[in-house]
Amino acid sequence: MAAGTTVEKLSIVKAINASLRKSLETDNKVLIMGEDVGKLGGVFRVTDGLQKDFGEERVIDTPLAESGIVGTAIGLALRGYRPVVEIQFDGFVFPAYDQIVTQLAKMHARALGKIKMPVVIRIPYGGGIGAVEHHSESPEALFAHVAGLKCVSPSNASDAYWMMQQAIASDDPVIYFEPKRRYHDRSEVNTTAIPGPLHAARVEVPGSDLTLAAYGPMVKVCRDAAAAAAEEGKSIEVLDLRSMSPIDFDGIEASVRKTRRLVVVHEAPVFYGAGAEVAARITERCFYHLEAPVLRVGGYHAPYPPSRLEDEYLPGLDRVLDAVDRALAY
Amino acid sequence: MAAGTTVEKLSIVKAINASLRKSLETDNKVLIMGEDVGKLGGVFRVTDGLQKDFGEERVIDTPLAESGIVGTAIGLALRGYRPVVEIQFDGFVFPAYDQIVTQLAKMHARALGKIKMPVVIRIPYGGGIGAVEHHSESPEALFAHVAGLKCVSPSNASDAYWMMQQAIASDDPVIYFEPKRRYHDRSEVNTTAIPGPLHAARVEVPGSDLTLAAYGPMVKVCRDAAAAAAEEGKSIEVLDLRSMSPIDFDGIEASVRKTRRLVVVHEAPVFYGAGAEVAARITERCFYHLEAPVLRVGGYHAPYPPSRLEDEYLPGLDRVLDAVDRALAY
Amino acid sequence: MTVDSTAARKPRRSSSTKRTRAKQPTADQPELVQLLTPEGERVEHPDYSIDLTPDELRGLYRDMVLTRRFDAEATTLQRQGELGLWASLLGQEAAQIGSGRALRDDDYVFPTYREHGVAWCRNVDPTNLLGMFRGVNNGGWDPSTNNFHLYTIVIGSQTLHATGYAMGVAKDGADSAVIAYFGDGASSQGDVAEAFTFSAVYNAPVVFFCQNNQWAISEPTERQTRVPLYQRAQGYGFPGVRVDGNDVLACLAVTRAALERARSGQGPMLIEAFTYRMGAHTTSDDPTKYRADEERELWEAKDPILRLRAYLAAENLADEDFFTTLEQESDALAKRVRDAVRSMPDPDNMAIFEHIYADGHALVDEERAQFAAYQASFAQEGH
Amino acid sequence: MTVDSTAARKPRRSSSTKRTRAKQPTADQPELVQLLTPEGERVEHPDYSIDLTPDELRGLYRDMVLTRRFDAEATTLQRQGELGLWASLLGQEAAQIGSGRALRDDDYVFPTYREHGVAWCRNVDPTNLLGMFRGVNNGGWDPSTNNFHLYTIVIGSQTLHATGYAMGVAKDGADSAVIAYFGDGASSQGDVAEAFTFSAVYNAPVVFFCQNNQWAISEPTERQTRVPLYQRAQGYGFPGVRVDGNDVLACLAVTRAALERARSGQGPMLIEAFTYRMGAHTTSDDPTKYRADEERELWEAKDPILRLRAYLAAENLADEDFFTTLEQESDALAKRVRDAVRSMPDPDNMAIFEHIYADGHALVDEERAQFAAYQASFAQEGH
Ligand SMILES: Cc1ncc(C[n+]2csc(CCOP(=O)(O)OP(=O)(O)O)c2C)c(N)n1
Ligand SMILES: Cc1ncc(C[n+]2csc(CCOP(=O)(O)OP(=O)(O)O)c2C)c(N)n1
Ligand SMILES: [Mg+2]
Ligand SMILES: [Mg+2]
Repeated sequence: MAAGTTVEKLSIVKAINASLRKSLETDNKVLIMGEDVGKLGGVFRVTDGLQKDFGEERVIDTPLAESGIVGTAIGLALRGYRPVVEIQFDGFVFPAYDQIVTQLAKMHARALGKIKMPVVIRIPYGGGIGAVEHHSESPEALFAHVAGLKCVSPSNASDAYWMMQQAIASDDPVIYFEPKRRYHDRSEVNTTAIPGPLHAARVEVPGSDLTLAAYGPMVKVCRDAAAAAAEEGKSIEVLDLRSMSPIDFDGIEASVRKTRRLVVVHEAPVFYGAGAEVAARITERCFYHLEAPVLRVGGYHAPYPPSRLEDEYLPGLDRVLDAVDRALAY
Repeated sequence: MAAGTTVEKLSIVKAINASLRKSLETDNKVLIMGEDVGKLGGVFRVTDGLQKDFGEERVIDTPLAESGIVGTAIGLALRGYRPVVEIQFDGFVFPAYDQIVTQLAKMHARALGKIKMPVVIRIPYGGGIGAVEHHSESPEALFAHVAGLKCVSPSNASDAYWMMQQAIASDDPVIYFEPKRRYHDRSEVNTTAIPGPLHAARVEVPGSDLTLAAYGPMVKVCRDAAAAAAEEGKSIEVLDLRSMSPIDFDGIEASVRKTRRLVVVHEAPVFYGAGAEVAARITERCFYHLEAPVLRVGGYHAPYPPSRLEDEYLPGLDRVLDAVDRALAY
Repeated sequence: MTVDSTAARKPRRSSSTKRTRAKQPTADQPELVQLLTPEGERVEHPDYSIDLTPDELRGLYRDMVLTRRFDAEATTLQRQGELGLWASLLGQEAAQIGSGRALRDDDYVFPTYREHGVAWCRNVDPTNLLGMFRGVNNGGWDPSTNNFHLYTIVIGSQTLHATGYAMGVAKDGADSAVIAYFGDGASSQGDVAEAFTFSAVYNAPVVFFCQNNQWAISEPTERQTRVPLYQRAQGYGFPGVRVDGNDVLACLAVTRAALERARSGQGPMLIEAFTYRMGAHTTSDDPTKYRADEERELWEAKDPILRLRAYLAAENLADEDFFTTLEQESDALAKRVRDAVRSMPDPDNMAIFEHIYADGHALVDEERAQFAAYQASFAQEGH
Repeated sequence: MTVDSTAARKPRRSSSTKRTRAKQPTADQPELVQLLTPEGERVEHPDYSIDLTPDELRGLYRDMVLTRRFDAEATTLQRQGELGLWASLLGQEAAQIGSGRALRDDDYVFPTYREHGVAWCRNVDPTNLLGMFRGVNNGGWDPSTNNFHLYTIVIGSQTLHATGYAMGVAKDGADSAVIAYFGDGASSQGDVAEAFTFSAVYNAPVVFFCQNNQWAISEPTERQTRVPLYQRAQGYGFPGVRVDGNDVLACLAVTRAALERARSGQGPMLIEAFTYRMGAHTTSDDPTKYRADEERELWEAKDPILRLRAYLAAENLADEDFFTTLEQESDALAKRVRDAVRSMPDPDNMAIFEHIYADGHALVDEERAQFAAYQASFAQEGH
């Protein structure tokens, strides 16, 4: 390891916290805004200690109104600030949807580039934490469809740290989806490394028989599936997409040209989900290379169920392996 | 024609108006709500004359607040009413998005079926009318992705009439997308016929070499494309999907098994759009039947452009024919 | 119970001396409608009065005690892992029982997720409330059975549903009223403002009942407003009033008046019940991160149950027997709830696909069938 | 121009006799700050006064006349097919020029789609405003050049942007102020209520300037509120005032005071400018469907330009020369706008793919390349 590098084992929560802290330190235009982000440090403690150290002017508890949070963040960005906004849970982003879709996403284009909108919207998303309604959803497709927004999701602490740095540095609005059920998973973070591009997919596990593409909380499931499949002699490549808009189609294509089979996995409902976009485009790009149709594993066309049913609803190891088997059977 | 049938040539605007009128007459629980739906009859005159004939208690001008419109419609539905809500333009549905997605869509499930939500949301949508920002968008994917909602779009006056009758009769929330640039296209409406199912696709033009699937305003473009292709000796089948949630995959599959090629056309951005869902699922269902990848023609990943550019942005005859040629070239 | 109603009325003080003491509006503590002081003394208010029989007074006491006991049991059940979460109403019993007992059967209630006391008044079986906190459903009861809508989690949404429902009541020419509960935090949501606008414009018979429990999770009410919340109504053209939310009599009297007003065609009204969330926001919350113990102690002195108990005792409106019986009733309720929760079955897996649509949806049918086949494949493998 | 400033001040009436006449608040016509009557008489107001030089007075007149002329020209251009749409400000010149001239350069404006007069005061080139109505862009100017934000079409949204911007101003310790324009219809949007809440809680230096032009397309203001709109502010903890929106002096005085208030750290304020939309909502609208001609006639008698002209004339503050020169200036402006619009080029097709992201997006690059290739294929076919 080179001299001066700093490697630490961090949970995703701590990695995001460290990343926010770093940005607050290095750029006095960076602000943290949201419900309960101050003294409480957010309901997941992602902003823990930040208000104490940077004050109420930089780490701002807001009124309970998501449209207001995003709308005022837009105004602050117009004034030269770089707000990082927290939406408390996935299911509570919708009151802000109008401001995000009609204002935040379109302001740069409306001004023919003369305005920039460096706003990050953090959304803890996804299920698996035994929560009540509205606390377990995966709404990323509803943002990725909208031009002007970028959507990313880290699957590990290192990405959590660096992708947040890059999201804050970006002059475009970035919706940063935090895989809340992985918040306490720990892995190594090198806070002095030079990160790769924000929107590139990464080969998480190399393999040759089939590609599993996932992002956020599902990367771990796919890694486990690859390990299980390996025991049966199947070589599965796992791609961590990392970005849902843009999607690194070149990266997926490269993998699929090699493996000739693709299964896309996400928690969000399959219907009109990210898997559809990946399947459609990769099929077009790799029509003569695919030995099986691109299969999708994801949520059903159903409201996220009460928590006692979520293990059945969420794509787990078995459902992923079932899809792998079906794809390999072609 | 059977005795007692009534066939009239109507524009889509007039057909919807007639359908609303019929429902107001036959079911006193039906209400019309929205901005300017009263004396003005809506900015497109879809509700013209209804307040005059049914009074302010049934045809209700609302305050200028879309969340309030949908939220109170939900309350009225709980009280036993069947509100038909108008959103003035596609781009103005987003303030109501939270009420639609977190409340309207989920109320039936939340109550384990003990509540029904017979609310119709009418949205004039799509471009081609030379309008300013927010007046030309096609947001259907943002609703179709959400379980609990149904999404339909008529392409002609007869469907406009009957699908509205069926949407109002449905105990589920239906988002009824009105192809605003076709509002004044006239065609025959038989107001005494027995309509087919609300969510079934219909073969608009039969053909054998390739299937063009579209809905709403794009059906006409596809019909024109089929006619143009016919002159070159290509036999194109045009499917009017009519429903974006559910999608009649059986109907599409049947067509594609015959033609072996599919192009999906919509105005909405291709990225994460309905075409992706159709392509992914039909490829899975028809993997060994497809001679070409499913191609998609639609909007770019860009905000809907200023009107002087919309002809370039919108999928027109040439772009559809280009895709047809590309698909046939496989 | 032998205290007759004459006895009940006798000890009420004449208003003149007490009134001064009861309310001394200051800039940050504006007028608060109060009929029972924290010490349990009956006071009069010029605009709101109430006349209750001993039975009724004991009834209110009983409601509050049983609600608190149910709530405590639910908190325990959460700690034991039987519930995933619980949102305690501890401290807000008077606001909920007072307003809940003001309702007529034909009135309709739109609660948040914390209105266990109101649910009690509506005869909703307490175990019904626990389904969503246990994770077996997202509500699940039939609102029309008790005119008590499902708990709503998305802050503020239900105020618009209430307004729409009330518009329907008015359209029907019925003389029912509707009540919408929400919190101090919710007052910031655009939906609540739109509910104010719609209800005012259509003169809908709806009462907005805001429980200002001083906190929205970790945020004090000053993060939501810089003037007392009840004043919000004025600018929308209807009256607002602040009531001592720990005074069950005042809550009952004020809500009754507001409902009556709504019924008689005078439109909406806002009630701000000034109260306190004695516990954590939910069982997931840790209030030590953001508020001082002393604050809680100050409010403990204003406990809604203690003050009514003091009054009942001072005026001889309830004997030992009453309290003993109630204690037993409480234990029985706790046991019933405990047993019911523990035996609450997990939903069948196929329930994922149920009740998404009333009229069906082809994709749901397809996914249901696939899921069933997939599950069956395991059963077969298991052979 | 020879009238000196002494002359200008001399004819001002003493306030006592006039004041009574100027404002007679009634239930449905509450107090209206007025400094110039419809007949062009100067009156005093106890809270708001103004002291303008003849130059300044003529300047206001000139602003209103030129704005109206520009607006009329735009309407004509729409009829001729040069614009797709136009939203006329006819009748609202005083509200816009009065408030616009109250601003300092470092103040920041958040307009709706109708603030052509305010844009004029900010030195925004009028032709810039026409791009979106012609359909060549969706705004396109750089807001920071004149501290004049892009037109916002989604009703109410900009009030939150203004609030956020003002929060930033306060954070910077700057003494600028921000002004957010919106309509009577917009007052119903949740976003506007949230802007009130945020600005009050953070004490942001923002002035909410509501032009109540009596109509939101076809809906009269009674569809939005049952009390005067300026009263809305009170419940959020800041002052509201209703000003005669057709009185440019009153609009200037009141806005100046509100901005000064904001600058000095006293937080937000709401101004309701009571005015009238003399024309259609936009060129797509047909007001004969929903309102009577008589109403328009009533308001014509209150025309903002005529009353200032009457005042200038009565007080000898402007001579024929002034009016003739202004007429010529108007014609020149109209011609300039006409020529500029007619020669406004259509955007290049490739503009579809420009400025979607500041930092680029792979899919946009891919689609841009595909589009270019597709277009090139036609060029080749054309060969
Ligand atoms: C739209 C929305 N945003 C955020 C949340 C998360 N949340 C749940 S309760 C709560 C605080 C509510 O405070 P208040 O309205 O005062 O009610 P209380 O909990 O005090 O009864 C928050 C922020 C939510 N449920 N809905
Ligand atoms: C969110 C939203 N809903 C609906 C519309 C359509 N619309 C445009 S202007 C308008 C009326 C606005 O009235 P008001 O706020 O009084 O402003 P005015 O046009 O009178 O200046 C409506 C309904 C819109 N632009 N945005
Ligand atoms: Mg609270
Ligand atoms: Mg208006």
